[in-house]
Amino acid sequence: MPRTRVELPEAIDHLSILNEKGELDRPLEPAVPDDTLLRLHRTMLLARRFDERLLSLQRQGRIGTFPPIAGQEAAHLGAVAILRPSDWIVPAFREMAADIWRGRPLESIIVYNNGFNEGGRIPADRNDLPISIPVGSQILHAVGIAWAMKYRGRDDVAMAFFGDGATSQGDFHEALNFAGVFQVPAVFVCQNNQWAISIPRAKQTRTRTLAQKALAYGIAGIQVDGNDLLAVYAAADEAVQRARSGAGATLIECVTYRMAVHTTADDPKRYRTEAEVEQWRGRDPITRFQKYLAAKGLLDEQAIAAEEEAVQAEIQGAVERAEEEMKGLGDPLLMFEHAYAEMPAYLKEQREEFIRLQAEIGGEGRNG
Amino acid sequence: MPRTRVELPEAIDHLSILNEKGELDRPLEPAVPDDTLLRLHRTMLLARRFDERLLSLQRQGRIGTFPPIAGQEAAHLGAVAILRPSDWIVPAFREMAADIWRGRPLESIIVYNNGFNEGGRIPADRNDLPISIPVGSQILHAVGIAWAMKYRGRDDVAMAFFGDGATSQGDFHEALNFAGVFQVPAVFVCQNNQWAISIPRAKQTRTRTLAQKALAYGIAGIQVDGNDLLAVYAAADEAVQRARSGAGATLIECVTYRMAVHTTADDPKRYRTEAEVEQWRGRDPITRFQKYLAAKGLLDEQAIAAEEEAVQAEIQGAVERAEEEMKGLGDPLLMFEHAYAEMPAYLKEQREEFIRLQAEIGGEGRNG
Amino acid sequence: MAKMTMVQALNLALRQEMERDPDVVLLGEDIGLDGGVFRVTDGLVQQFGEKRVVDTPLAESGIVGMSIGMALYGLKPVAEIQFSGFSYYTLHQIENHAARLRWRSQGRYHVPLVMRAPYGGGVRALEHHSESRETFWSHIPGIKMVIPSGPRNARSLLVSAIRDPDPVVFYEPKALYRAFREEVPEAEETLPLSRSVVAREGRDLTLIAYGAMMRPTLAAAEELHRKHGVEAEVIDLLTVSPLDDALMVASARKTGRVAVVHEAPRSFGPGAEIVARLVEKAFYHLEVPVARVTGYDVVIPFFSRENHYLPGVPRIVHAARSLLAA
Amino acid sequence: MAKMTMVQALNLALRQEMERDPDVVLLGEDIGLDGGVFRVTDGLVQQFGEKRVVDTPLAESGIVGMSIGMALYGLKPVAEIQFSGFSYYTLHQIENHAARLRWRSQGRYHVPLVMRAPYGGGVRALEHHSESRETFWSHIPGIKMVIPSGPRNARSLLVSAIRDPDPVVFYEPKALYRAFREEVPEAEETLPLSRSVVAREGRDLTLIAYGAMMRPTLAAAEELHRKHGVEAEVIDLLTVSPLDDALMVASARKTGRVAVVHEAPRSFGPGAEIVARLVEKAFYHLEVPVARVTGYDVVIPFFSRENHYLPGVPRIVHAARSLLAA
Ligand SMILES: Cc1ncc(C[n+]2csc(CCOP(=O)(O)OP(=O)(O)O)c2C)c(N)n1
Ligand SMILES: Cc1ncc(C[n+]2csc(CCOP(=O)(O)OP(=O)(O)O)c2C)c(N)n1
Ligand SMILES: [Mg+2]
Ligand SMILES: [Mg+2]
Repeated sequence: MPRTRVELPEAIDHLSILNEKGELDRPLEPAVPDDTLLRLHRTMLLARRFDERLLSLQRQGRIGTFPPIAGQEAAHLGAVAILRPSDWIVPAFREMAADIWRGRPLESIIVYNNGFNEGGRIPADRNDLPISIPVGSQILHAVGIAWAMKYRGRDDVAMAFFGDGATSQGDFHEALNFAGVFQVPAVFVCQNNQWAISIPRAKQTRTRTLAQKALAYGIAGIQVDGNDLLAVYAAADEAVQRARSGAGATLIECVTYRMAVHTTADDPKRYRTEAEVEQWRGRDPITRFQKYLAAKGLLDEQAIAAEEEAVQAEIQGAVERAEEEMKGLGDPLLMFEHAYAEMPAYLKEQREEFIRLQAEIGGEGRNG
Repeated sequence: MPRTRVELPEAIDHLSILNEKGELDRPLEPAVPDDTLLRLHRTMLLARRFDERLLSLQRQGRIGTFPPIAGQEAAHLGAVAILRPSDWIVPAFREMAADIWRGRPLESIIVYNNGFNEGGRIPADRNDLPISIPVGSQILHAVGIAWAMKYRGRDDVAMAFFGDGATSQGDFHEALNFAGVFQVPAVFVCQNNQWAISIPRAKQTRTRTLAQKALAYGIAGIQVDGNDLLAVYAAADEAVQRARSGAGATLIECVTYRMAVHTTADDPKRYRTEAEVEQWRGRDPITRFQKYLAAKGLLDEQAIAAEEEAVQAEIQGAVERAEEEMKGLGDPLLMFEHAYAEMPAYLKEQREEFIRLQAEIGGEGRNG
Repeated sequence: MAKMTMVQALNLALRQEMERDPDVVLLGEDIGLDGGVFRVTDGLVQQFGEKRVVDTPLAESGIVGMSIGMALYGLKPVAEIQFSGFSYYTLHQIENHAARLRWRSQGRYHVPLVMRAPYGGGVRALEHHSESRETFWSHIPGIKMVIPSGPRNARSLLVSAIRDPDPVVFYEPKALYRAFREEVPEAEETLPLSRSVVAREGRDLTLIAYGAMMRPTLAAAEELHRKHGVEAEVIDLLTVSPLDDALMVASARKTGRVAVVHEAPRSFGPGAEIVARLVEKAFYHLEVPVARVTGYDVVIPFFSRENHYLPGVPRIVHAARSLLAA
Repeated sequence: MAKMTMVQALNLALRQEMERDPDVVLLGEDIGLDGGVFRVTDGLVQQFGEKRVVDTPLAESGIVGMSIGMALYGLKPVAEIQFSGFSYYTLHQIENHAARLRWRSQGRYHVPLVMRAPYGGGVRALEHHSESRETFWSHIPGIKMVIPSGPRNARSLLVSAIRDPDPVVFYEPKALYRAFREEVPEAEETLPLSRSVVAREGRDLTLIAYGAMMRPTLAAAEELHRKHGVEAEVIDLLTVSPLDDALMVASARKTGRVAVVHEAPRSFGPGAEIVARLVEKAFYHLEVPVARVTGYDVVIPFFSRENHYLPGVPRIVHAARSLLAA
C-alpha cells in the first residue's frame, strides 16, 4: 500500500517494417494487393512531383504561399490508404498525397493556392474536410464526426491529421480526452516531421515520444517510422480495425521529416542545418518503397521512368486546366456568398452597395 | 527494431502514509515539528467549522453562493504547509484551508462571499493569487510565475491548485507542457475530489489515474491519498524540493472527496448516492489526523474540545467583524476603480454621469 | 396552454425538437442527471438517454469543437456552455470554423449547431457569472446571435435556432429564467431569426432593447405612460446579429428620439451598431442624439454593487425624459 | 536618424526596451532563431539569449496565460501571437484574467503584458492570416487596443505599450511591415496610449482611420485635394480603445462631415463606436450621416479577391465626395 507503482494498462510500441535500406521485416508485412501497392507508389510520386511543380509555380508568382509536403508522403498516404470512401478525413494542411488519393483534382489544389475560394470546394462524393489552418483545432472536428458515426450506428471512422506542433495545443488534449471518454471511432495521425516551423520537436514537449501522450487519455498509442509506408499502413490498419470494432481511438505518431521549407515564406537556413536535412534524405519514403516494390518484382527502373513521365503529363494537364479555369474566376460578388444559408438583409444591402460602387468607381481592381 | 516497446523514463507512484484507521507507515512518516502538526490540525479544524458557518450564513441569506471545502482540508493544506512565504500559491476556488494557513483573514472570505470586491484584496505581504473561477485557466499563471522565479534566480516555487475536472481543460495541458519544456519550479496539485459538479471522475477521463497525465509532459507525477495529510505533505515536500533544486515540475494527484455540495446552488442528490458519501465519511482527513496526533501524544479529547471552542470563538469574532466592516462598504463608485492604472477619459465621463444620475434619480438602490 | 417560466419553455423546446428530430443531440457540462445548473435540460436524459443528452468532460473548446464535427456530419448539436463567461474558450472554434465552414467549403458543408449559454447579471452570482459579451459573437460574419426576452419567445427562438442551418449563439438571460411566467402553447411555435419585434407601440420616442433589459425597458415605458403621459415605442431585437434594422429605422423615423438599452459595457457594444444604423438610415429624422443606457466600461461589480451597474427603470425613464426635454 | 521599415522600427523598440529594462522578456512561436515569421524579433535572441527571447511550444493560450503569470510576478512579457487570426485562442485568458487581475485584487496585482500580433489583409496570405478583429479586444474593459500606422509611431507606441502598467493588445498592420520607410530616431520616443492624432489638417470633412487603412485614407485625402480641391482632415486613432474621442469630436464639429475607414467587417465594428461617440458629442454639428467605409460583413475572401473587400483609395474618395454632395 504505502508507496506503490501504478500499473498502467496501456503501453506504447514502436513499429518499423521496411528499414532505411528498403529491407523488409517479413512477418510484419501487411497484406496489400499488388495493384494497391502500385497505386500507392504512383500517388506518392505524383504528390512529390506536383509539390515540386507547385514550388516552381510559387517562385514564378503564379500561385501564393503553400506548405510543401516532400518527405511526408508515406506518413499520411499510408494512413488514408486503409480507409473506405465512407470514412472521413480531417486534414491539417500538409496531407496533399492523402487528398490526391481521396480524389482531389490537382487543379483544385492550384486554384486554392492561387487565392480563389473556389479551390476549397469538395465534391459531394468525398467525405473529407477542407484544409484547416488553425493548428490543432480540427482534431476536435474529427471527434465530433466519429461521435456522430457511432450515434448513427455506422462502422466508419474519422481520421484526423496534425503535426508535432499541434500536440501542444489545448484542442489536441481536449480532443483526445473526449475520444477516450466517448470511445469514438477516431484515428489520430500525428505527422511528427521534427519541426513546427523553427521549433524542433525537443522544444515542443519534454516527452520521449509523442505517442506516449495517449497514456494521458486511456487510448491506444503507437509510434511508427513515418517514412515507411508499410509501417504506417499496418499501424493505421490496426487502429482502424480497433475503431470499427468499437474499441476506441488510437494515436499514431508517424516519425518523419519535413524535407523542404515550412511554407514558401519560410527560410529553414535560419534554424536548422543542411547536415540534418541530408541525413533524412537517405530515409526517403519513396525510394525506400520503390526498393520494396522492386524486390517484389512489381517495379523496375523502366517502369519507374514510365511512371515519372505519366505523372508529369498529369501535372502538366492539371496546370493547364487550372490556368484556364482561373481565367473565368474572380467575380468579386462571390465574396458575399456562403456566409449564411440565406443572405441577411444588411448583407444584401452591402452587396447592392458594392455593385453600385463598382459601377461608379470602375469595375477594375480594388473596389476597393 | 520492428515492433518494440517504448521504455518511459518516468513512472507513477501511489503514496499513502496514514491509513483510514489513522495507522502510520512509520518509515514514510515525514519529519514535521510538533508545533507545526498542531497548527495544521488547528487550521483544518478552523477551516471545517468555518465552512459550516458559511453554509449557515448562506442559508440565512447573509452571504451569497460559495463552494464548501469539507473533506478536502488535508488535500490542499498538506501541500501548502511545506511552502515558504516567498513561494506563491495559485488557487482555484476550493482551497480555503490553504488560504487561511497563508494568512487570509476569515473576514475577507465573508466579505468576498457577500459580493463585495473588497474581499478580493490581498495584503502586500502575501504572495498568493486571488480565487480563480474559470476552471483550469490559472494553472498557466503558476507556470508564468515559476518561470519568472527561475528567471530571477530565486529558489522559490509556484504551487497551483485545481480539481479533477480541470484536467480536461486545454489550459491544463498547455500549462503542464510548458512546465516540462521550460523546467520551471512549479508544483501542480490536483484535488481529485471525484466530482466536477455532477460529472464523476470516470466520465472526466478514461485514464486509470490523473497522475499518469504527467507522462504526457515528461514531468514527475504521483498519486497520493488526499485525505492523508502526511502523504500530501510528503509528496509536496518531494515536489517542492525537486522544483527548488531546478529539476522541474510535478503533478500531484490528491485523491479526496467533496463531502458537501458543489456550491450552495447545487443539489448532489440529483447525481450521487448518500451511500457513496457515507463511505467517504469514514475517511475524514481530520479525524484520521487526530488519531495520529493522539498516538503521538500530542492531542487528547480534552485538547480537541478546547480547540473546537477556540476556533468557534475565532469564527464568531470574524463574523462580527465582517458584518461591521460591510456596513461601511457598498459605495457604488468603487466599480469605476482599478480598471486601469489611470482612468481613461471616457470612463471618467461615465463616472461623472453616474454621479449626476445618482443625484437626479435618487441615491438609493439601483442606479440602476 | 400552460404558464411557464423561461427555463420550462426552453426545456419544452428542447424536448419537442428532440422528439421530432433524432438528429438533435444535447451536450455540455452537467446537462444529464443534474439537468443543467439552471435545470434547462431537466428530465431530458431520463427521456432520451445518455446517447442524446451527453455530459461532457469540462472543456468548452472541446464541447464546441466536437459539436462542429457532429454538425458537419449531419447532426444538430445543441451545446450548453454553463455560463457565457466561459464561452470565450470557444472563440477560436466559432470564428475560425463554425462561422466559416459553409464558406470555406463553398456550400458543401454547413454547421447547424446551437451554442446556448446563460448570460447577464442580476442573480447575485460569483465573478464571471454575470457578463454580457454578445458583441464578440455579433461581430463575426457567419454567426447568428439570438437573445430571447421571455418564456414564449425563448421557446420559439430556440426551436428556430435548432432548425437553422447555420451556427447560432443563443444567450439566455438568466435573470429571466424564473422571473415570470407566460402562456406557452404546447403546439409548435417558431420565430424567424433576424427579425426584431415591436413589443409596445408608441409615438413619442423609441426604446430599443433585448434580453433581460426588456423587463426594465417595458416597465419604464409603462411608468412613462402612467406618470408622464409619454408613449414609448419599445423594440425587442430578439436577434442581435445579423441585425434587423427595418423596425428600428421605421420607429426612429416616426419618433425622432431613440434610446438603446443594454447591460453590456457601452464602448464597442451592441448599442454602437444600433446608433450607426440609425445614423445611416434615419439621420434626418433624428431630433436628438440617440442615447445609450448601458453598462459602464468596467467589469460588472460583484453582486453587492451590480444593481448600480445594470440599467434599471429609473435610469431608462430618466434617459427617455432627457430625450424629450432636449 | 535612420530610414526604417515598420519591422525594423518594432525591432528597435524591442531591442532598446530590452537593453533598458531586464524585466522585459519576449515569448512566442518562432521568435528566436527564426526571428519571427515577419522578422520583427530578428537578431534579438543573438543579443539577449534564449533566456529573454523565448521560443514557446505551439499554444496561444499557453503563451498568454504564462505571460499573465510572468507579469504578475513583475516581469514585462511581450508575447507574440504569430497572426491575429490565432489570437482568439487567448480570449478567455485576456477577458477572464489579464483585463481583471488589477480589479480582482483591488490594485494589489497588475498585468503589464503586451500581446503583439500582425493583423489585416493585403499581403496575399492564406486563410486566417488577413483578419481584422480588433473589436473583440476593444470591447473588454481593462484592455488597451493599440494599432500603429507607420514605422515611427509603431516604435513609439510599442515602447509605451511595454511600459504601460496594464495589458495592451498591440495589432501590427502587416501590410505596412515593409510598405514604406520613415525616419526613426535612435533616441527614445514614446507616444501616449489613449490619444489619437491629426494626421492631416483640413476643413471640409473628417476621415477617421487607423492602422493599415491610414495609407489609403491619406492617399484619398491627397487625391481629394489634388483633383477636387477638397481639404480632408484625417485622424489616426493609434489607440482604438480606450477610445479618445476628443479630437474626432472637435474635428466633426468643425467639418460636419465624417467618414470612418476600417477593414474590419462593418457591423459591430470599431466604426460603430466612433459613430456613436460623434452622435453623443457632436450630433448638432453633423451635416450629413457619418459614413462607414469598411470591410463587408463577410469573411475576407482568399487573396485573389481581397482587394475587393479592403477599402481602398477609390472607395474612400467616393465616400468623401458623397458626404460633400449630400
Ligand atoms: C493556432 C495556430 N497558431 C499558429 C499558426 C501558425 N503556424 C502555421 S503552421 C505552424 C507550425 C505547425 O507545426 P506542426 O503542427 O508540427 O505542423 P507542420 O507545419 O510541421 O506540418 C504554425 C506555428 C497556426 N496556423 N495556427
Ligand atoms: C471554464 C469553466 N467552465 C465551467 C465552469 C463552471 N464550473 C465551476 S466549478 C465546475 C466543476 C469543477 O470541477 P473540478 O475541477 O473537479 O473542481 P471542484 O469543483 O470539484 O473543486 C464547473 C463546471 C467554470 N467555472 N469554468
Ligand atoms: Mg511539424
Ligand atoms: Mg472535482
